[in-house]
Amino acid sequence: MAGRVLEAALQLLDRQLVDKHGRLAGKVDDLELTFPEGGGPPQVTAILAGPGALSRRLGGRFGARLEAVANRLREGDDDHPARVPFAVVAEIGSAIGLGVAKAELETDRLEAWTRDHLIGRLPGAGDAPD
Amino acid sequence: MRRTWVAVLLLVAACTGPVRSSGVYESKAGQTAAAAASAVETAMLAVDGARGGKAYGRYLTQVLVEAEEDAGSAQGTFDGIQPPDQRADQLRGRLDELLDQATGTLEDLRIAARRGRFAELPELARPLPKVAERLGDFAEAHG
Amino acid sequence: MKRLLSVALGILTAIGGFVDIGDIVANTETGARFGMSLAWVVVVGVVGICLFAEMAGRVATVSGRAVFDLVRERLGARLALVNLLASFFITFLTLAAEIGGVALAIELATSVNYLLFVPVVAVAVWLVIWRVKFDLMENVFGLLGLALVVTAVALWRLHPDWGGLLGGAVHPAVPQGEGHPSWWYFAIALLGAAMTPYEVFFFSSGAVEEGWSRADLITNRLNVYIGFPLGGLLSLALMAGATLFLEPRGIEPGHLSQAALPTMLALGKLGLAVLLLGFFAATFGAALETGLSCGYSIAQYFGFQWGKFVRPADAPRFHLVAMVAVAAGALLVLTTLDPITVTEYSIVLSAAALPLTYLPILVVANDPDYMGDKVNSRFTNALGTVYLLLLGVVAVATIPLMVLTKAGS
Amino acid sequence: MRLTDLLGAEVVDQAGRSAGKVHDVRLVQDGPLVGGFGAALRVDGLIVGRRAVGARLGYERRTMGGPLLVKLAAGWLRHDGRYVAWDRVRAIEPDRIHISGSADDLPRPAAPQ
Repeated sequence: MAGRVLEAALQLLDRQLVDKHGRLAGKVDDLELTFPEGGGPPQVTAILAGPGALSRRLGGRFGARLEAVANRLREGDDDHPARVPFAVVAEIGSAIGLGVAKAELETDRLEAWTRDHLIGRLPGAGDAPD
Repeated sequence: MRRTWVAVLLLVAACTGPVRSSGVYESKAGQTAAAAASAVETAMLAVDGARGGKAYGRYLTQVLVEAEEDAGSAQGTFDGIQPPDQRADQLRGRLDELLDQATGTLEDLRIAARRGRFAELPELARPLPKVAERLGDFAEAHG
Repeated sequence: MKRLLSVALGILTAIGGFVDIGDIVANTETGARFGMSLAWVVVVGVVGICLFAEMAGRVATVSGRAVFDLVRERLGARLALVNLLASFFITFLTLAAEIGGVALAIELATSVNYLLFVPVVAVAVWLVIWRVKFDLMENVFGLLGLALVVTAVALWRLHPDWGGLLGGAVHPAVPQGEGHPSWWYFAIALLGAAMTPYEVFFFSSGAVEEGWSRADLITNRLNVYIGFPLGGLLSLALMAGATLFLEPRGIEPGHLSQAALPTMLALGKLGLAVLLLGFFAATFGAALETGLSCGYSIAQYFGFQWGKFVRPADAPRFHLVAMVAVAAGALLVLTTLDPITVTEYSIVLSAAALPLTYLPILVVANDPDYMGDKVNSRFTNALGTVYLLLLGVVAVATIPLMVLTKAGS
Repeated sequence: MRLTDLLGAEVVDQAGRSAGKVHDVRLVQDGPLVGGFGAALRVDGLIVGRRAVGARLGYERRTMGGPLLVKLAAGWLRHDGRYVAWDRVRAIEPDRIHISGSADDLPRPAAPQ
């Protein structure tokens, strides 16, 4: 079966992630490629998103510094950048549609932190705009 | 990288340092006269408005305050420049006389406006057209 | 009927929203120094903003992707980051200039030093961004901005020598005593004022905020093609007023108050009051647009949730950026840096940065992956190419001209 | 491995000659089934060329419209594109990918849809 053909940099990289409720959930900052156990060409196993992945794209001193900051922000012992398993991808178009809510993703941690510690504490943050 | 910065600094210093040639001094004098003339003409338009009851006091006051500031700061900048020779001294004397007339009248206008005496403005502004004309001529002659 | 009303409302807000502090300053200063000899630049700028705003609105409507999404997708993470830093800096400068402009407009009405109003203005701008619904915000300030029509009324009441004004406009020549570099420098300033990058950030993000669908594409076109040119006429009215009153007297305007002189002299107190209201609404509306655009550009680069169509708690990083930008803009004005000077630099740098935004829009508007059958027509592409070349020349020429003319002084 | 480890890497043939840098990676959706997405994306090959400017504008797709000038410029910047099928990849080092055979017989990439 000849499947759909995609150019990774042109049609996947830097695209917007959109969750199942239409909420914006980060960008495709990089892709995780894994060699299958039985051999053969690598497969795309996850979308990497957030500063930990972006920093390596940017390169140079700025990228290195960003990566250091991203590593420090990460709690515990997981040393990989935030990843979205490819299994939850539902659609690839001008945006990448995901089949889950963004709160379930690792990529939501900084957004949640900003909400819980800063913006969410201001009066009216939870109100719909009127 | 550091060498570039030194070059830039030297360039900046060259632009703002003491004026050596009298030609440059003369053109600075011309620019100052033009700036002062602009302030005086602005005040005259404001007074026109006051005469015709066309503007609110607060707006007029604001225009006059700014006109006085502009003329004053132009004079301040010019007076800070060292005149390079005797001819420049002469030029400076003539321009300063005009600038004093301009700022003096603009001061009177600002004081009257701040006190809300807008009816007096046209009378106080009488010297302005003549001053504006002389400043304009000076600017043209030394531009 | 309802559709007609919404179209009319869109056009009116496009007119009222066209002019901001940059247009007020650039057109008044140009008219005072060069008469109508640079009026053609306003026409070029209006055609350009129509072309690119329509494209950006169409792309956003059809694909749901706003301008900075496209910048990142088409330039890649690194080049887009450079673009983001430049665009954000210029939008931030413009935001500071608009906040200063609001404070100056209030100063003209109260004769109380504008610096006192800056913190109040900043808080008010933030509150509107935080609480007020997008379309309400856009409609209120767009309609209030229509007060600037008073500049055109003033011009008409003066019974000017229309032939003379038009003659100056259609036979552009550098006036005596002015150099070519200064003339071209002001041409760039006028172009930057008419085509500021934040306008397309805001316009395309607004299409997403308002949830436009393909059925709204006609509305998009009408808003842009009718609203912006009429807004451009208000710019020209400011320029003509300065040509009539300020140029013959050798006035070099450096204050917002001087931009109001022609209307005051033509129409008196009522006209002046309406004009000051127009200045206030135009600058406040633009402060909202630039404040939001600071948030839009960063959020769209990194993929954060953005927009006023969700609760602030659901777009926390977007609101954080907008809030910090407004506060920092207010602080910049509080350093007593002259807002008019900030404006002059922001519009010139805007002009230089235009290709950064416009190339990705033009490319994506041709990409059927995003646009389906709504790709650019040949005519749009031909015109777009001409503008891209023009903007490229402008971008290269700006900094040398800035140095050569000591920023137009 | 990340996509970034491939993008921008120099491609070298058995004789040690450079074939250019990796501009893009072609994926084909015919791997094993994964979750809701269906078949997994598998790396099919590398698009390699000497110049990288304009690679992201997307003008190598036949469906792309104008404007003519941008299209021509992008086409000129990419005119030397070559395709390395994945089975020719021998070893992946940081910033360097070794391929079998000679850089001279690499085909041009087929235009994607």
